[in-house]
Amino acid sequence: MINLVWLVPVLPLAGFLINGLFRNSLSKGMTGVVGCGVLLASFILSLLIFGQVRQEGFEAVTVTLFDFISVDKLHIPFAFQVDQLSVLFLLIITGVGFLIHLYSTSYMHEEEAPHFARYFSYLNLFVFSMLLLVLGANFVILFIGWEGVGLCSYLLIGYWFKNIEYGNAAKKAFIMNRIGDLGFLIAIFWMINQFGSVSFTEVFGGASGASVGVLTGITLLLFVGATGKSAQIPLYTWLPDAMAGPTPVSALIHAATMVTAGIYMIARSHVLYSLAPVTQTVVAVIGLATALFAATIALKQNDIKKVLAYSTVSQLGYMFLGLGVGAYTGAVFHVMTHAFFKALLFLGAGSVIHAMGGEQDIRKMGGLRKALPVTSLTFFIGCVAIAGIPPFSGFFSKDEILAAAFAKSPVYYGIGLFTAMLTAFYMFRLFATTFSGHFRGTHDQEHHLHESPSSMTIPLIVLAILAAVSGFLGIPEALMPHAHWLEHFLSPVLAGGGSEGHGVAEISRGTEVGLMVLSAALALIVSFWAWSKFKSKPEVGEPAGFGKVLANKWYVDELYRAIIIRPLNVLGKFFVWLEKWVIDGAVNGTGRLVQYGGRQLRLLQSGQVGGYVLLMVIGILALFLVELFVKK
Amino acid sequence: MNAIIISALWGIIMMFSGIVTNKAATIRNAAVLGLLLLLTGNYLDLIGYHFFPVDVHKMLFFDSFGLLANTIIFGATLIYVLLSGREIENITARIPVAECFALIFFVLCGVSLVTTFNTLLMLFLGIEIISIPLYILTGSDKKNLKSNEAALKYFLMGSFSTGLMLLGIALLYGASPTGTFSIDDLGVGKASLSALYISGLLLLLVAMGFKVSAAPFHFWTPDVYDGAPTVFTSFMATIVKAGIFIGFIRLFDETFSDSQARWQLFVAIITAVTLFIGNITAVFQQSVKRMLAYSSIAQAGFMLLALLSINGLAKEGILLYAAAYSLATIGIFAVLIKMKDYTFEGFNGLAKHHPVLAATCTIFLLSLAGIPLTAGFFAKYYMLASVIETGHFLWLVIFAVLCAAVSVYYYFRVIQAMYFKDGDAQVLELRPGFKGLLVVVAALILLLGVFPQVVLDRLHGLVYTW
Amino acid sequence: MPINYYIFLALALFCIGVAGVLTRRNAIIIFMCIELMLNAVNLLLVAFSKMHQHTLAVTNPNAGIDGQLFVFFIMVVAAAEVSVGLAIIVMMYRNTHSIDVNFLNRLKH
Amino acid sequence: MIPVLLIAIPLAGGLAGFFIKNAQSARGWSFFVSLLALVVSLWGLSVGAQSPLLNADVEWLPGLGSRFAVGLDGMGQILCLLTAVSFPVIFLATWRNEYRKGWNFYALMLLSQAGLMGVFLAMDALLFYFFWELALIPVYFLCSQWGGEKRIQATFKFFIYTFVGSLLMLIAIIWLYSHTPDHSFSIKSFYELRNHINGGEQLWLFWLFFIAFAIKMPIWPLHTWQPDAYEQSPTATTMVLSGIMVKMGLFGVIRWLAPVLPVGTWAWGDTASALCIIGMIYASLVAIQQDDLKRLVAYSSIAHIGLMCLAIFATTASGMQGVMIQMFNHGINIIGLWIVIDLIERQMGTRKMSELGGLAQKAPALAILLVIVALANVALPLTNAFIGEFLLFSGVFSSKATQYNVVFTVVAGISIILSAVYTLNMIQRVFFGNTNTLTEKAKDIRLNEKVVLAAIVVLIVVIGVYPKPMLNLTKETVDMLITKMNYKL
Repeated sequence: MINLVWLVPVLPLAGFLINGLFRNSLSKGMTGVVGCGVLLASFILSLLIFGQVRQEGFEAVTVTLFDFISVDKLHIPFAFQVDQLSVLFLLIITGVGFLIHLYSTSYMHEEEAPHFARYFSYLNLFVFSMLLLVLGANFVILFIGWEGVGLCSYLLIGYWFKNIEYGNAAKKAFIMNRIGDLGFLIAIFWMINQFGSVSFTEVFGGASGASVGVLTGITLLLFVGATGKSAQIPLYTWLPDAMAGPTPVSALIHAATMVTAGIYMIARSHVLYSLAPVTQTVVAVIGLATALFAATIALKQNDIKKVLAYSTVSQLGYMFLGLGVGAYTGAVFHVMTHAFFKALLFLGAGSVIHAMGGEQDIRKMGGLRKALPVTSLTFFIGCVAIAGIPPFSGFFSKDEILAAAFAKSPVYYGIGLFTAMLTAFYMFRLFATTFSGHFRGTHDQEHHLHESPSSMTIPLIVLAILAAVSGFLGIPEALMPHAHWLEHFLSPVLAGGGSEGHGVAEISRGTEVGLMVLSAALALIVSFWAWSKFKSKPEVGEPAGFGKVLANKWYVDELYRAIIIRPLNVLGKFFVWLEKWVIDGAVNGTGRLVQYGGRQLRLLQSGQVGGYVLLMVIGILALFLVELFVKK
Repeated sequence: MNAIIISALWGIIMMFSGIVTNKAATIRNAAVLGLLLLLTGNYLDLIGYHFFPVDVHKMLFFDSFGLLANTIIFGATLIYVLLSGREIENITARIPVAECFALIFFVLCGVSLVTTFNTLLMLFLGIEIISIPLYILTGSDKKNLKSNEAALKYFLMGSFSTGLMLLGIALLYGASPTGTFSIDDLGVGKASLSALYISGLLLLLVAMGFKVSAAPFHFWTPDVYDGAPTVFTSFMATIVKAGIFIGFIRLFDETFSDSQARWQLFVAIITAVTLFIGNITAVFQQSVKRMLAYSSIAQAGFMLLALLSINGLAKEGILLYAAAYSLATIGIFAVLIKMKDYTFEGFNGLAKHHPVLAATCTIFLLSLAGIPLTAGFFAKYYMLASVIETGHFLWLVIFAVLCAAVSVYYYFRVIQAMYFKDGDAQVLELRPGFKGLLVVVAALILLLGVFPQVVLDRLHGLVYTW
Repeated sequence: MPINYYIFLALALFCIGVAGVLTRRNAIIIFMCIELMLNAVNLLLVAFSKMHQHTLAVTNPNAGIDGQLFVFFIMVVAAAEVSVGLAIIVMMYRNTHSIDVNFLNRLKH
Repeated sequence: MIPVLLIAIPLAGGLAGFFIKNAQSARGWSFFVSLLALVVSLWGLSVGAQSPLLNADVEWLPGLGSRFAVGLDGMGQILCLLTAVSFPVIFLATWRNEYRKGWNFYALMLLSQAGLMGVFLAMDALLFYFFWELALIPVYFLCSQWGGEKRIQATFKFFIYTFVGSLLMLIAIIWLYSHTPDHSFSIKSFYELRNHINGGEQLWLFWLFFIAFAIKMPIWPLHTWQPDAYEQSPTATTMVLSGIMVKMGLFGVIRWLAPVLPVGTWAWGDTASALCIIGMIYASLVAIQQDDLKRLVAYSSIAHIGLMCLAIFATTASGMQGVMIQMFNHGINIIGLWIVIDLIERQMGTRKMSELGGLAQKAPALAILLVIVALANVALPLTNAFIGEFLLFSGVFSSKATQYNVVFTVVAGISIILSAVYTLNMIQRVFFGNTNTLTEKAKDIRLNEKVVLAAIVVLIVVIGVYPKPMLNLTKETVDMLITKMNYKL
């Protein structure tokens, strides 16, 4: 069964090829069936594999397909690695992926057949790349998937290619990812140079032998890659713009799976990170900063998807905080729960937008609870989960990270907690303004309001359930000993760097419980306050003062434009000038010089015999002078 | 010996053939016949059959180098006569054709003296026997003021250079230990390089440089080549120049080889100046004829490289260069004569109306520019190689190739005009034979360009044994 | 009398000739100056031949005879040049009614 | 045997082509001939590296110590395959272009192919120089006969520029020849030379060679002929120029410069590398500013070639492997780009991106194929270029020949990002957005173009997923080169 693991990514690939090549002949129905079918198939396959992996004492298996690159000493096989971590991600990707495919079949129904098929082929291609990313047994395969998902996100963000704005968003996403990828790539070269290999086993095996400096360098470069892919400071600005894509895409790529690739990669190479404390601090600080920063921005956003986007950035920051403080399991745990509730939220938002006929501004919504019961209920569950209110999933995962952060330093904890409260606040602001109060949209919008079809609501419900209960996979030691199934499950992979074990152990059980109660209580209070604050009188006007700064995302985009894009453009223009007038000018100048010389020299040919003879005589005298004065 | 006597005799015969008949065709055929005789006679000489067992008292020395040069030169003349011979009749002032051919043969006689001289006396006589008929040929278009002017300029400056040459010879004679003009004895060891010797050498260098139009003694060339009837320009620019060059090499190789270190610098300077002036000035010309005049100066600059580094490669090379250069230039001039308009514009669109002319012309030009696959490439290759072999004067080599790049500029102007510019080039009537012959010449150039062995094999053996 | 005197005299004559060629405009006079140059050379040759006779008499009796021979050749050639040259000048005169070389500038550049 | 055929077939075919006097049949004929050449080169791949069929050596100029020696080693295999593949593709892609006196056009194309083959096959320095020039002449005529309105000046500049370079190279070749003990031009005695000439001489000889090659590649700042030439040439010729001819420069460095003058190469390596890197960044930034598609691709090509040249001087096996495979990839990809541009120009009558837009709606197939080729141009994984650039960069990074390897890698890496910028700009400005009055009436591509582009795409993906055969092909060559280049006096 394990040896069939290659089928898991190949099935979506097949789906991509079928939908892509026959997009003009296939009917929408067929396309949908193919698109979802392959996903379902690989989900089932993943489940079977999971069944094998979860048995006790399972050893990681490497399935080599063929020899990809082999140059003198360097051998890079095209190989997959099956272990607990990758299988967990397999399940998340295929599972959530399938739900979102299902959801898409009706969400994208207005598209004409060829574009519908294009959409699904892109989506399948994405799943394929994502699976490569998590299955790869060495950094190169990982990188292939890494750039592959980047490409798919580019294609899907720019799916409605008629709109130049969307195109720009897609471009921005791709290029910012490229910047990160460069870091990743250099890290790979460094590994090749250092360990002579890129396969996980060999690199991690040799890690202990390498100097801290080298490891710090490599890990930092890898982290640069992660900041690009997982939208951390300074490379996060593409993610909010990426909301230009269809909502299911945002749910799948920009919430559930792709953006968590960075976390996966670092968790995967935690061995290196555990040996590079400097990098760990950097990761933690960057993560924390991003979490806080994004959360503040989310406070003032009025586009329903933008709010979710920034909350995604903020949650990702959380995960990096977890990685930074060594709570690898916690981070992965949060990845999972976040995948559930954030996908849920996005899909909910999608259903809202669907109902509102494409309207995304929450100020024009309100009171949708009556019209969209299922959506609003599931959305509410999502909000509760992300806000970290027990016993919903977000509480457990977030709390594990916070506990580990506290163990490292209370400052981390403090900021983390504050961020958590902000999260609760803006989530319930969003919920209240959207679903409660009275409707603020136009009349025909109100007229058209309707609950989405079952193919959309079913995924919502499933995800809602998952978001509600998945937290119980990781009940903290403090509450119930040996109930942390996930940690137990992942221990074979992550125990190597298992610093979270002692990380949590440092603080006494009492304090940990105390912290939990504190955070839970604060989350509850803040959520209720926000809900009551906005349900009756939502802020509809333009924000002013500091709110304006937040609404304009701290003017970061403007900053980048000013300090990076414009200078490069100026430089380019200067080079064009240089090309024309200096470099090429020199070339053409030589030609002109020769011509000019010709025009002048021919004047020697005066036509006068006397002149000629004179020049001859002068020449002779010159020769004699040379003979006299040049010593040989 | 055969060549000298046959050419002289045949010259006289031609002169009187004018009395027997005045049918141009007959006379021309007679000339062709004479040339064939010359070739065979010379060839027999080469392989050791001497018709005239005259004791020349070491005044001439018939080595294979000279005789081979003769062969090339006579062959070139034959092609020249076949290609453009009948143009002599079209010179505006109707001059008797017979005389012209007679003069051409006398020139050949002079050339064969210059290629085989063994005393300065013979060199002097040869040069004069070449020059004096040329004065006449230059002025043969009597009613044409340009022709007159060219003739007078050529004559005055030519005889001036003769004066210089004689002074040089006299000084060398004074310096010579044995009191003879024989170039074997003139060579004196570096120990006794008297002022007489050096100044004589310099004056000879100048005088010969004048004859091969090396700067700064080239000033007569553009005017004379421009003014003379094109058919004779072609003759002067190729055959005569090549012949004198052979003599030039011979003189400096035999006489001054042991004082090479002393005069190499002068030659280097002259070469550089020649290359520079020739190429740069050619760039801005409007008339193809005048451009070719300057290009002949530039080519002379390249041939001077052989003089700079007198060694086996140089001697092989100069012969190959003579052949390649003469063939290409004769071909170009043959086409040029057929053009109504000698300016570059005159060639516009030639390819459309006369593809054969254009194609052959292109090959000639490529050969002059020294592009591979044409004889010109190997000619230039030998010149460069010979200098590089000496190990000195690398700056001159680099300078030379840069000049070669410049030369591409003006040669390709013609190609561009023929192929890429629109226009209807006016051409005089063409005989099929003419086109055929052009093709043959072009083929010959390509043959030399791909398998120079056919000539070089002989050279290699001969030159090194000599 | 030492040979140098002859050399200086000949060179002086030669230079006068050159100067003439440079300064005069009349084709005939220029030509005469050239003849002067040739004669200077003749003088020099004869002088040298005598010198060689003196120095080399012991080894070979008729040494240096070539020099005097050469002189005759020069004379002959000069004569030939005269004939051609004058013909050209005459032809020129026919067409332009002038033999001033400074008017010879149709061909230039 | 095989090398001779590779040269002879296009040569004979081309010469015959002049006499067909009918564009249609000439086109068919030349297509057939190019296919024949392709078959032969595939045969050459099949016979195995040790086969005697792969070499030919006959008397040519005994007097000069030069022989007609041609041979196919790994690098020759790859480049000849590239040449052999490209020409049928080019003919097929430009099948519908009409040329005045077309038969001459096709004949000259074949002649240039013969010249290129010769360059890649020559095992004798003089022969190499011969073909080096011969490849140029037909291209000169092609460009200035059938090119754009400023064609004559542009082509002429190109010709003189390259001619100067090659003459300098000729001097160097003669100099080396005159220092070979056995007075021979054969590549073996040239490889022996490093024992006979000291470092000081190698220092200036290096530049005589490198200038020639740098002009051909081209390397900044000797590149200014290229954009004009590409812009003005007929697209078919542009494909030859950019797809194959620029490889002559790289090839020259690899075969005739680096192994022959190891000390010079090693001494000037950093300088040359610096030039390459400046060129990469410079060209990328200029490419971003371009509005004309042809110029954009021209500058991007400068950047890519710069990277390859950089990797040569890194003197590492992986880098050299990268160069080998990337020479092929770059040829394929850029030809693909030219085909697309040609299609657009023929339909819309313009290459200005500012006048285009929204083509994706009108020509989806074209859009998709272009996107794939463009992605290969930015070296996305699973495209052929990724393999190449990955090896190139890792070669540069792990270079022992310079102490600036990290700096080089990072700075050069920036060009990866920039390449993404201009490539995506191009895709967006040409294909995305709304149609305008011009692009309203655009139609999708016809079958033959679709086939060609599809073939290219297949090549791109296949090499990108399974590069092993290609890499094995050049293994011996690379090892030989590296050992020769690591020679120190």
